Amino acid sequence: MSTSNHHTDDHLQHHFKDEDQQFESSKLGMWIFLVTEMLMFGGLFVAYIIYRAWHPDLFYLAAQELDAGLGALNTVVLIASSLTIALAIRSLQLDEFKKSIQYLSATLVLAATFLVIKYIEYTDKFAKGILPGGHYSYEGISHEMAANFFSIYYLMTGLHGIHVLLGMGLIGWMIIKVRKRSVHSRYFTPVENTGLFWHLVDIIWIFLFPLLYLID
Amino acid sequence: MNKIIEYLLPPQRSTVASEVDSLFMFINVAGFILFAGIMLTILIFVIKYRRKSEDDVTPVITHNSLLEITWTIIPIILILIVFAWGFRGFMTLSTPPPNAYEIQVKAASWLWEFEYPNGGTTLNEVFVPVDQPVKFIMRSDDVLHSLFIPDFRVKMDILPNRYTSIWFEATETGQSILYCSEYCGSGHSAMLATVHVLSKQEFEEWLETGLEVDEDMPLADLGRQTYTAAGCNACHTLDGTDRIGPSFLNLFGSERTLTDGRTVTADEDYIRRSIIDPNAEITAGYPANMPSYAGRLSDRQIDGLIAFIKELHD
Amino acid sequence: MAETSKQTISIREYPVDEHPDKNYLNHDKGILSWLITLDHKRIGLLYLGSITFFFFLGGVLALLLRTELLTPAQSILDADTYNQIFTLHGAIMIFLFIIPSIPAALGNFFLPMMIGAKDVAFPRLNLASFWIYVAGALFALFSIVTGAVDTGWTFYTPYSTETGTAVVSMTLGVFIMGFSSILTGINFIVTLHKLRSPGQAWGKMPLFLWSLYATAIIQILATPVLAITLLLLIMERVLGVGIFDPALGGDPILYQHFFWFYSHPAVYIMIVPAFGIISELISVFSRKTIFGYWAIALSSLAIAFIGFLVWGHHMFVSGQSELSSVVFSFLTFFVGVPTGIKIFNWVATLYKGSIDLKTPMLYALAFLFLFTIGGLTGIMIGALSVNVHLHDTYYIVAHFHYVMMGGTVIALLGGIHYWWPKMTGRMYNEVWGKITCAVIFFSFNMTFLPQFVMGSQGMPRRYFNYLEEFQGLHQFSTIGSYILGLGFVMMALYLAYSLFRGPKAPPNPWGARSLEWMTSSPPTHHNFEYTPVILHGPYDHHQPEHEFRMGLVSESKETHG
Amino acid sequence: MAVAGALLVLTFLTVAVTWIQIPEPFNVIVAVGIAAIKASLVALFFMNLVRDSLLNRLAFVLSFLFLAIFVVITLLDTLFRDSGFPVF
Ligand code: HEA
Ligand code: HEA
Ligand code: HEC
Ligand code: CUA
Ligand SMILES: [Cu+2]
Repeated sequence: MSTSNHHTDDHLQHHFKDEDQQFESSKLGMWIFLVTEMLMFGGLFVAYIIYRAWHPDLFYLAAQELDAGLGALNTVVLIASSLTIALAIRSLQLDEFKKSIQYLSATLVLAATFLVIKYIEYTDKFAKGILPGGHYSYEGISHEMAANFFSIYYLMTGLHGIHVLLGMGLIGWMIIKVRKRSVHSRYFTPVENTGLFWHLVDIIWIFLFPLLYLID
Repeated sequence: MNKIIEYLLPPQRSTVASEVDSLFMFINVAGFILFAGIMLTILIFVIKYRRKSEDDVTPVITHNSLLEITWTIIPIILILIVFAWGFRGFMTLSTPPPNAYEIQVKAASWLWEFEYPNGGTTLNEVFVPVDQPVKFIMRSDDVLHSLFIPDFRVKMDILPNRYTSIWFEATETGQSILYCSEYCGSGHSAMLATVHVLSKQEFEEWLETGLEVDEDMPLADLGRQTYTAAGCNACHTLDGTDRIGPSFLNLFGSERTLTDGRTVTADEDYIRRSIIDPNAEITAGYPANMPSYAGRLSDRQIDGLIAFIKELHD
Repeated sequence: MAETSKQTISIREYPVDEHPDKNYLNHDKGILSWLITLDHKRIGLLYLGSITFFFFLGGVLALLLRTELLTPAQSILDADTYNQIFTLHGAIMIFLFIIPSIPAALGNFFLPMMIGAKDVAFPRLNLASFWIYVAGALFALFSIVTGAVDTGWTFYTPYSTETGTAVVSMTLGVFIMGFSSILTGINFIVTLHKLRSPGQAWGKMPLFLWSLYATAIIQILATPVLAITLLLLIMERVLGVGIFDPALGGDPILYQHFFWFYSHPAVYIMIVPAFGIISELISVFSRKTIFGYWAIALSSLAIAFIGFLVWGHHMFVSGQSELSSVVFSFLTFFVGVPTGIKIFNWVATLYKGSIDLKTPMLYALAFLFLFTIGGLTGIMIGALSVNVHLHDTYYIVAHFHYVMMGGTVIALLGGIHYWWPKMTGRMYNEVWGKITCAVIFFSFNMTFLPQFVMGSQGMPRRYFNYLEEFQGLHQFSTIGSYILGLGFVMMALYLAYSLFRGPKAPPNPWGARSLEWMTSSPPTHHNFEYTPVILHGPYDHHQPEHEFRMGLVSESKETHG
Repeated sequence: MAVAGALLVLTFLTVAVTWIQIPEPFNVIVAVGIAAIKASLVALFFMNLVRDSLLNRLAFVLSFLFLAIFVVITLLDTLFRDSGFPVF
């Protein structure tokens, strides 16, 4: 980055005193970023809660349309991916680059699986005419506000899906970084932060799953 | 003091007004004393402790817990008073007495429609009896509006998906202005109505006769009257300038180009259609936001409007 | 990190090189070196330039509004244009000017310097935040070209989902700018936690930094909710999702909750940094230790916290439940307590001081005057029954101009004058400074005092036409606003003059004690050529100045191990 | 960092809990409660909050606190819309 870099370690930016300070700073930064993510999703959760409090019957009826099996499967997939990325970080901290890449790739595959399952769910809904908002045309739910439930459903899972995509991008990038050995046991901040992000994506799904799929 | 109240606030014409005003004045006075105290202290300090030389030395005073506590407690006491007082007034404002006379209010962009228990309606003016609680049950046709009568110190938003209500009890006869105070688009500042407070007897009489349109009036006069009473003037001028809709000047008989490309002549039929179902044919260059007057104007009133518009040529 | 390590460290005084050949302004040359700079000082100036531009733009729009309001009926604008102009005025002033103003401009410049750091924790994010801001601003301006927005800066549904104007690009612009605000917030929090110089405990941080810290917390907690709100609004228009639009089964009041959950805390994003500036000014220009350091520092956090509990006071007559109105009103008043604590502590600081009425100090005093009026009228409209009468009238307009213009903008002007020598290396003209301050102060009152009267008499806001009886007051206000404009033109002139002809500034023209004054004016590229060590508090005017210029003797031995 | 094994077990545990949960008729609180437990497990172990600095933990807790504020106060409106004036 900046001009006068008299330090030996090329990851240390000039305005930091030492590696520790830099690592802690990025990690704190990442955590605060996660806070903003949670509040952003939080807005949708609030909308969800309000509408559910207003129309419990709607949520019950509409949730029947969702495939809890696929949802549960996706939960497993995401939790597994959370585990693999945690293991990837651990391997990296031990300088086991090969293993780390394997774990990261596994995470990537799991994330892709998640999206494929989501894709199946979406196409299935679309085929029935369950589309977000004004495009909704499904007749199978006898509730006048059925479209609203699915609006919330699509917004929540859609925003989450975008985060999964972002996470996949980050993980892919981390694989390249590990390949190039530009991260290692003394400097693994980017991977660590990617991991944090990915776990958050997992946590959000952990809440989405029972709230959207398991209503009885 | 009363002079100040009279200057700052509109006349008190409802039962709640004086309660609201007294809190208003309390906060003004208490606030002013606080404010003047603070400013005076600053002024004194600034004069007394002006820098005398570049080598001034100042004492090291870091804090004083007693002072801190004082100026925490006193404001807390004040705000509790203000809260309780405001709460009481609000309670009055939001609990209509059970015997209130009910009037249905419908707000639309940009006119007011008032419907009385006997089924009669008025546009942009409302008649209420004095010394009698009146409750407005309000609903909007489109976006948010808000009904605000400064003389009565009442205000409430009007929503398209629910009923809201306000109530008041007028204390003197006369006219008061009613504003729309929630921003609702081009005609927001033209969305006014008049509240006529009548004595009980006059009100009864008005209910009998006033709701009927004066059928004997010459058509064009009736049209001119309806033009303001129904709020056409909010959107249509008579002098050729555009407001929200096209001006009525030289309208009759002219060729109108519609958004779908057709041209039509503005004859009697066209004008009637424009009033009853305005969004069926939209004149090019204007928004499709004229409200429909179907059911709001009598046939004769529409005839009157047509006759009135016919005369407008320069 | 803050705590000094256990090894003994040796420190010595580093004298200031008064006018070094190389400073941050001429360190790199060329436009590009500015546009991609990672230097927090230059980014601060980029922000300062942008917000000045938008302030003038918003101000010119305001003058148009005021001109239209000279007469009760239509004069120079038609209704739709008027509506678009007040929307743009509000949106520009709020999202493009006042939210980034103090934190992103002055904060960026001085936060690292005041803690003796070379930069903020994430310089690249900092630059990104500036460009995100620019991108957002472009979207917002684009909306003017594509038909302008006429919803009011609050974008209330369902009007905003129905009106045919460019609501999507405007809200998208605001959405994007939200991220810029979030990034600045993250950067500040991390920098303050992790990059403070040795010896700078939390209790030795200048109060400006405490206020920026509190602001940053609000920024990261509230802004994401604005983001999701606007996203929902956009989806409402694009897909018709029906969460806020009653025509689709949604609830317009829910929109208002979402909007104010951000926008009320946002008013503290605007004012709390201003409080910070005032703390600096009052102490420095009375050459006295600040009175009640901790009370002032912690009250910022208290305001930030309570600020999250009161958003519904904008909705007393919206149709929300009476219960929540009562709760919101109750909580609202409690913001007044920590704010009052600040004001009283500032006044107490003046006691037995050595008060020097330089231009920045005049602004500080003007702030105390105007903001107290604005704040006390806030209490007025927080009272339930009175709010019913005053809501959406010019009383509200006057209230928020008193706090935003009379509070934040006046403090910003004070801050700009105070730090002008440091940022530019030049002194402005003191006489013109004082005259202009007086002009602005009087014309401001002339513009907005009558609006309180109009408002309580019942003049609704966002009205393009009005009743004849208000004409006198409106005209008075309009004339005031013209003089106000004149004041700003005067300021622009003498400040521009000082850039080229002003006398060179010494490192510490005001005899201040905080770190940014312990280096040259303008500062060098790295702020300090050594690692500063803080021995005294930032307001310890009784300690000799040279003891504030201490630094570690040899930096390289300081690494861990 | 010898938590890897424990993590695996916990994962299966949480998943298993999900499966048992479906037939359960008594619902929202249980569902959300379990989700909360699962989330805290992820946060504490995967995200290593157990060993993280106080500040990072605080950040995590704060976001929930403010979300709670948002929800609760908004519900004060939406649940009590038509119930008229509260009588104390
Ligand atoms: C910088 C911005 C800023 C600030 C700091 C404030 C500060 C406050 N505001 Fe303001 N407000 C706005 C910007 C701001 N506001 C805006 C933009 C709007 C309108 C938005 C729109 O609709 O377009 C608005 C609207 C607004 C409303 C809604 C009005 C309506 O639409 O009906 C209310 C109601 O409660 C309110 C209250 C308050 C209160 C109680 C404070 C308090 O924080 C004030 C605290 C300060 C003091 C109290 C003074 C100092 C204290 C003392 C001297 C001690 C003694 C004090 C006591 C005894 C209490 N404000
Ligand atoms: C930071 C916030 C801020 C600031 C500083 C201002 C500043 C001003 N505002 Fe604004 N205002 C708002 C925020 C702000 N406003 C908001 C949020 C609204 C609500 C919008 C809504 O309802 O949605 C509003 C609404 C509002 C209204 C109400 C409109 C209505 O309801 O119908 C009015 C009317 O008088 C007004 C006037 C002014 C004036 C005269 C100034 C003056 O103080 C401006 C002073 C500045 C200048 C005069 C510029 C000086 C420069 C020149 C003249 C030189 C030009 C030079 C070059 C081009 C190089 N404002
Ligand atoms: C809310 C604003 C508004 C109000 C109130 C309103 N109009 Fe209009 N009017 C419009 C607009 C906009 C148009 C043009 C678009 C269209 O043709 O519908 C229009 C069109 C018309 C036309 C057709 C003119 C043409 O150019 O062909 C007539 C006739 C008319 N209005 C009569 C009336 C009468 C009579 C009233 C009152 C009883 C009235 N309007 C009230 C907004 C309004
Ligand atoms: Cu209707 Cu404003
Ligand atoms: Cu507020």
